[in-house]
Amino acid sequence: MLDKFPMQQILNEEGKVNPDAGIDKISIEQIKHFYYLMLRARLLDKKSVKLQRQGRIGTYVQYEGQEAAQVGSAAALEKGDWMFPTYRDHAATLTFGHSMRNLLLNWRGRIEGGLPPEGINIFPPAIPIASQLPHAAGAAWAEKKRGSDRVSLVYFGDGATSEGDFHEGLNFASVFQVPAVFFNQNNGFAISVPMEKQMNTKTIAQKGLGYDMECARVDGNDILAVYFAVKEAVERARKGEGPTLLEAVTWRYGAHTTADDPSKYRDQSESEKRRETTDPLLRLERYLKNEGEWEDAWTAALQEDINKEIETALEEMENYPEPDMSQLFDHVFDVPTWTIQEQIDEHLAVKGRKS
Amino acid sequence: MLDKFPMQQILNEEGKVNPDAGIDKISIEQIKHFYYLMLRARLLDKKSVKLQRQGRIGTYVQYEGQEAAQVGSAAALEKGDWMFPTYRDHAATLTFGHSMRNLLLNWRGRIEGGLPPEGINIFPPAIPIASQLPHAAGAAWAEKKRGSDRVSLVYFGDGATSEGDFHEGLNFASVFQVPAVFFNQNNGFAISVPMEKQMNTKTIAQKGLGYDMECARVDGNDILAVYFAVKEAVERARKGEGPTLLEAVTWRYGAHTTADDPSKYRDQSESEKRRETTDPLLRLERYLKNEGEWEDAWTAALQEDINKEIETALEEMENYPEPDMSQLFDHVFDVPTWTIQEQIDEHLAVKGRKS
Amino acid sequence: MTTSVQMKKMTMIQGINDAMRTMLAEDENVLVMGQDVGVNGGVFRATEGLYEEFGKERIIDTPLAESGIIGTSIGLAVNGFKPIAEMQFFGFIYPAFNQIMTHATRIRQRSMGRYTAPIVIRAPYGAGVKAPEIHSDSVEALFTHMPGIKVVVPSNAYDAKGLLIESVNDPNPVLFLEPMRCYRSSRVEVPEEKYTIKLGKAAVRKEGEDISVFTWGAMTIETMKAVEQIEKEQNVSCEVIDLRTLYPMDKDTIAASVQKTGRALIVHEAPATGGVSGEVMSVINDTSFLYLRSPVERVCGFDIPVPVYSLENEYIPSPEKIKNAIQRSISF
Amino acid sequence: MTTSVQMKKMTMIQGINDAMRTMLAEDENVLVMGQDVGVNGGVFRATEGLYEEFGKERIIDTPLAESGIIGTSIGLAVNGFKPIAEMQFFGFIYPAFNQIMTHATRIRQRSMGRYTAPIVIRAPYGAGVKAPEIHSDSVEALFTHMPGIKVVVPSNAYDAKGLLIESVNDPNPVLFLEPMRCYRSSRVEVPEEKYTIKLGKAAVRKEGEDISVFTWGAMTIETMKAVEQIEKEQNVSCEVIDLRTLYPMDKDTIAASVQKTGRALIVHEAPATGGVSGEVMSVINDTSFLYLRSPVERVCGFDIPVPVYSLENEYIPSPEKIKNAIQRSISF
Ligand SMILES: Cc1ncc(C[n+]2csc(CCOP(=O)(O)OP(=O)(O)O)c2C)c(N)n1
Ligand SMILES: Cc1ncc(C[n+]2csc(CCOP(=O)(O)OP(=O)(O)O)c2C)c(N)n1
Ligand SMILES: [Mg+2]
Ligand SMILES: [Mg+2]
Repeated sequence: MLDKFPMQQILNEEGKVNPDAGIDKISIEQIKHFYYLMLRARLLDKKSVKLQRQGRIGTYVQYEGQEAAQVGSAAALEKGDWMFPTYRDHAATLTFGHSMRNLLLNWRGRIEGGLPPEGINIFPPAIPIASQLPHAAGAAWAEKKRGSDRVSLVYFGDGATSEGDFHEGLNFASVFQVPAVFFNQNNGFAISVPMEKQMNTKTIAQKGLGYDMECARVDGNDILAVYFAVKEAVERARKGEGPTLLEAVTWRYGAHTTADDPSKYRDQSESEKRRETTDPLLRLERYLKNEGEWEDAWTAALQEDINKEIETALEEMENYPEPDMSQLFDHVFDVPTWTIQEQIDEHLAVKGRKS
Repeated sequence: MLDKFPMQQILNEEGKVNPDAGIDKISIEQIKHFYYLMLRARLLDKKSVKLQRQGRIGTYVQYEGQEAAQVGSAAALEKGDWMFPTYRDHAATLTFGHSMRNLLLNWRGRIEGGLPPEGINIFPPAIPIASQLPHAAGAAWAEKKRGSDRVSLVYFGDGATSEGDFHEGLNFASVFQVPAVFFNQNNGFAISVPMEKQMNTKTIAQKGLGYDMECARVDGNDILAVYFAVKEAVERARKGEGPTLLEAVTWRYGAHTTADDPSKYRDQSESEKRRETTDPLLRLERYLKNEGEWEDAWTAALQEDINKEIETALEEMENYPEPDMSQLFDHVFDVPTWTIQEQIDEHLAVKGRKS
Repeated sequence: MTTSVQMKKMTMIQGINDAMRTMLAEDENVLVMGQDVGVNGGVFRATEGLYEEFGKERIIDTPLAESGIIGTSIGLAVNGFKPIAEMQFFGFIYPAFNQIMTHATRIRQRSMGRYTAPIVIRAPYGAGVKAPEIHSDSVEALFTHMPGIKVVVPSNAYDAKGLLIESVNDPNPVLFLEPMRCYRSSRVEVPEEKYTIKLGKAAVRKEGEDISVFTWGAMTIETMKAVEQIEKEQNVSCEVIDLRTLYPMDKDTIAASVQKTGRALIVHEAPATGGVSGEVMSVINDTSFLYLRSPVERVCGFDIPVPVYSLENEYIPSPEKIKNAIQRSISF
Repeated sequence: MTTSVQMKKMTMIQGINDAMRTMLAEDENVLVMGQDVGVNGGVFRATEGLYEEFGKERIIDTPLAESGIIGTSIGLAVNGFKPIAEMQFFGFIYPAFNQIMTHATRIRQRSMGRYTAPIVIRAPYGAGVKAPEIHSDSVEALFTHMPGIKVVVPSNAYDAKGLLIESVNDPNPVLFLEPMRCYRSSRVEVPEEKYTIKLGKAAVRKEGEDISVFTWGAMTIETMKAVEQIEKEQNVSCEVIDLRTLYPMDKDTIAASVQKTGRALIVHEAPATGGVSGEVMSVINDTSFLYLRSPVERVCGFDIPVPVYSLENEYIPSPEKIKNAIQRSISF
């Protein structure tokens, strides 16, 4: 199937553009903005890993290496659309308007971490693998029923394709022809389990064939390829032409999470090699240099801005008020049941704290 | 995809043979034996429907119309292979050596109904839809681990393809390349839900593409096409060449079960039309007549034999001893836990019956 | 001026149908979805006529996939709709367990109230209708232990209609269990118009002095039978309480009754170990310890899977066993 | 002649690893399967070294699909193998619920003993290790109510090894729950050779006279702490019983203890309503009603999902609450 699902690419490793790919549809400003967004995501990720090492946040889930896939796809959405991330997709949610402070709070085990600013439709990250796919189908279906042109974009990994909910989500979406884009980040591993043990196929895109769903495979480290593929899928969805399955082939440089040791299951020199070759930022840098659009002052300024933004968010995170007991009890039901109310009362009696 | 998965046929509706299909690989005796097996299955089914109307058995699940799919596939197995049926596959299990008496007992709500004679590897019919697919993959995997050449054959309907377990079963089978044949009977309906509402695809065979699994679509009312397709898949499995997904396109003439009223959701004249055209027995009859191999005395004798066999089984069923309380308790665990033992004691104290 | 309420004799399944019709007519965001609920009108005819009346956009025949049904219902619900999702039988809810346990019941808390999934999950349940294996499970205890969902079990048409309407109105997920044996076992007068019954309130089916019998669903049938018989046979007066909502349970009614009678019996169809009886017992323990004159009695299913139907009458708690338990309690 | 048993200090995770190694070496039909159990040695290192020692045919990295893992384990088990299947966290068992509830636990009964599925399902469980959402669930009550499966919860290395070996030997399905907080919380002397501990037998961790405290798993930590404190602070003597097996429960030990002390407290981490405490209470009610001097006390989790980790210490029953409950019971 590899031949049927060639990896769509616009920008190659040298930062050279595929002349047939229609890059003229996008302005240089937009491309530079993509660079900014990826840089922002990367710096936040690097900072977060440091924070974890310093014990200022808990276990953290890295996405370094997957910025093109996440940022490029998120950039193809419009406000009002729905996003369904996993635990690894904060480059996507950040791009789509999530609050940096809240993303950091998430790694402090704070419930606010799952909540985007009001008016931005992002689901809290799904922990049970693949369980978010039916949600995305359902939310998209609601939009279709209302006759709006809003769409759902849902993230999931290569490992997620093995779960029953992957299948049920895609089948519902295709049966009801809902405006959903199923965006797979194939980073080659589900924790330690490589794609070859996860499935017998060489592509994930081909799994769309079982649903007569539009499907394609893109170079997930090429932000332009990702952006255009998702844009096309999103437009199709908006026009009522049904769902799409996209496979973005990518790689996580680091561990599965900061609690994972990748040397147990793979040779990390592969990651080092990729940093020099397929890296999404480097590639855009090369492109911009090729185009004469790269200025050191520009990136330096970006870095400074971003670092400031991160520092501010970090400060906000660290000064954020302690969690309130009410978070435990108040939202399980709209109004606590009597059993919960008794438990609150008992608990407060012991704690002697205000609720 | 219809063009990629043409409906393989050997015997057309007129009982004419496709000259390229290699029918010479099978003797006329074997073909006549197929006719006998299908007739046996059909007469049992018709009798069972009558028994249900007479109140001599409970709700019954018909398979009339699906005899070629079930008998043809079961005939491709060898003793020692494993069969995983649903509630509708007693033509298959009967062919594979299940006891007719036990099949009838099943419709009396008897636990013995799920049990084939010793030495015949048939699982009790799976009630939760699609749950048997992973079992078949697991049992086949066990054979592979042991280095035997035994295979699993698992039955499921068009509706079953929507469940997560369909997907997980196929994925495990393909990842571990186990000797399993996934045999789908696409009878067009899952109770009232037609295939068009169940999936967005026109074939079920194409769902194998998502697993890089061998897959094909056959005329499920053509016993020769079914037999050869399953035989080929089984041989491939025996040789260690992995699993296969087969779609046998068929039709149930009757209701979903005797408790169902198909007129609520479809025009039953379609069934009447099909009895005259695509019927699996009629087709073989026409073939045998075309070949000059049909003798009325032969079928009459077959009918008589079969009717006798059915009468005997029926008598055995009706004279079968009442269910024993031990069936409730004795096999939940190898030895009843104390809670169960206390419950047995209390129960017997009330009932005053022997255990 | 008096308003006269139009009444109509209904079976429980008619009451359920009527409740859905009422809510579908009132709120265009209400959807009915599940296997065979549309064109076919449901395998028990619970949704009969709804497809014709409300059309295919609102009465939806879904693919055969319980996790998909609940999972998409969550997406629909968070995005403004009110799905009433049918599990064709309660024993087929298991494939949806993950979606219910980790999402439907948690999305409200997880989002601090921003997102909610007020789904009603309907499911026919229990033994006694000669259904095949798995179709007869009564595992309500799996859900009373699950934080974030209410569990409701009507036993007659009047309760069914009022409780189902209330469940649809409830802003939380509700599991609405329909004892199959009650579907057509009785006809009672039901108002034709909309009315509601509060969740969490038990119904005293019969007042009595000597023992409180707690039960719900189809077991109300056996219990009423047993109580009628034993009251004829002996000088004993039994109070029968149909809990109707299993979470949250009606603590006050339970306590008041046990404090009056001093004795308690719990009857349920599910296996004894780990059944909802344990929770009723806890409520009694917590509220009425000093009132108890004898140990709380239980008459429940065995710790075994509900058997195939030739043996299901052996499985289902019988009036005889209920009578014995009352006897044991009284003469302790 | 004396045989000297070689002992070794082990953490609980080492005891578990050792048990699997022992059984893998003894019986070539034993398999270990699950996500990341092979090359990676398990996310908690429970299967460390097994892949290297026994190879990829016996230590199997499966696809990420719990229903598939249990479903294929059933096929493997019926066809002669003995799978030890890992759920990466107990909160991820839900997608496999259908396979466990309708098949693993029923195939023996359904086939009148012809087919059996003696699978051991291992799962790390419980809160207190700052894991993300869903990872910390403790829903053992879902399985104690499920006919056809035994439920085991060790709290230390010695019990873990002996109970896990016994679970592998058991001809029935066993759910083997491993409190994550106990994985490395203590090191105890464990025989290097094979030994077993019978399922269904509780361990008296500490004898006492005034109250029986029943608990298991990680809650043994809080309970022992509370008991130590309160015995120092007051003139009270507590008996602490680690149930170890939750189904079947050790009725005799429970009864004997309550009949001695006259008071009972149950401590568990799972939500109170519908928790296993209800069943302990039933056992006490059934066996020791006349011995009880005060209502049975419970200290349990709240009726809410286990929270994200910033609040999990608020959720987990504290020694303080346990002490309060002991106090309440004693001074009733
Ligand atoms: C249902 C379920 N099973 C197991 C896990 C544990 N787990 C967390 S992440 C992960 C691997 C996921 O791999 P993939 O889908 O490829 O996404 P990635 O982490 O690579 O982004 C596993 C097994 C889980 N979260 N949910
Ligand atoms: C998990 C589950 N959900 C629902 C049902 C109820 N049910 C029984 S048969 C059936 C339709 C099955 O259709 P299909 O797979 O096409 O097989 P067929 O009956 O047509 O042979 C349904 C929904 C079930 N048995 N199991
Ligand atoms: Mg991955
Ligand atoms: Mg069908």
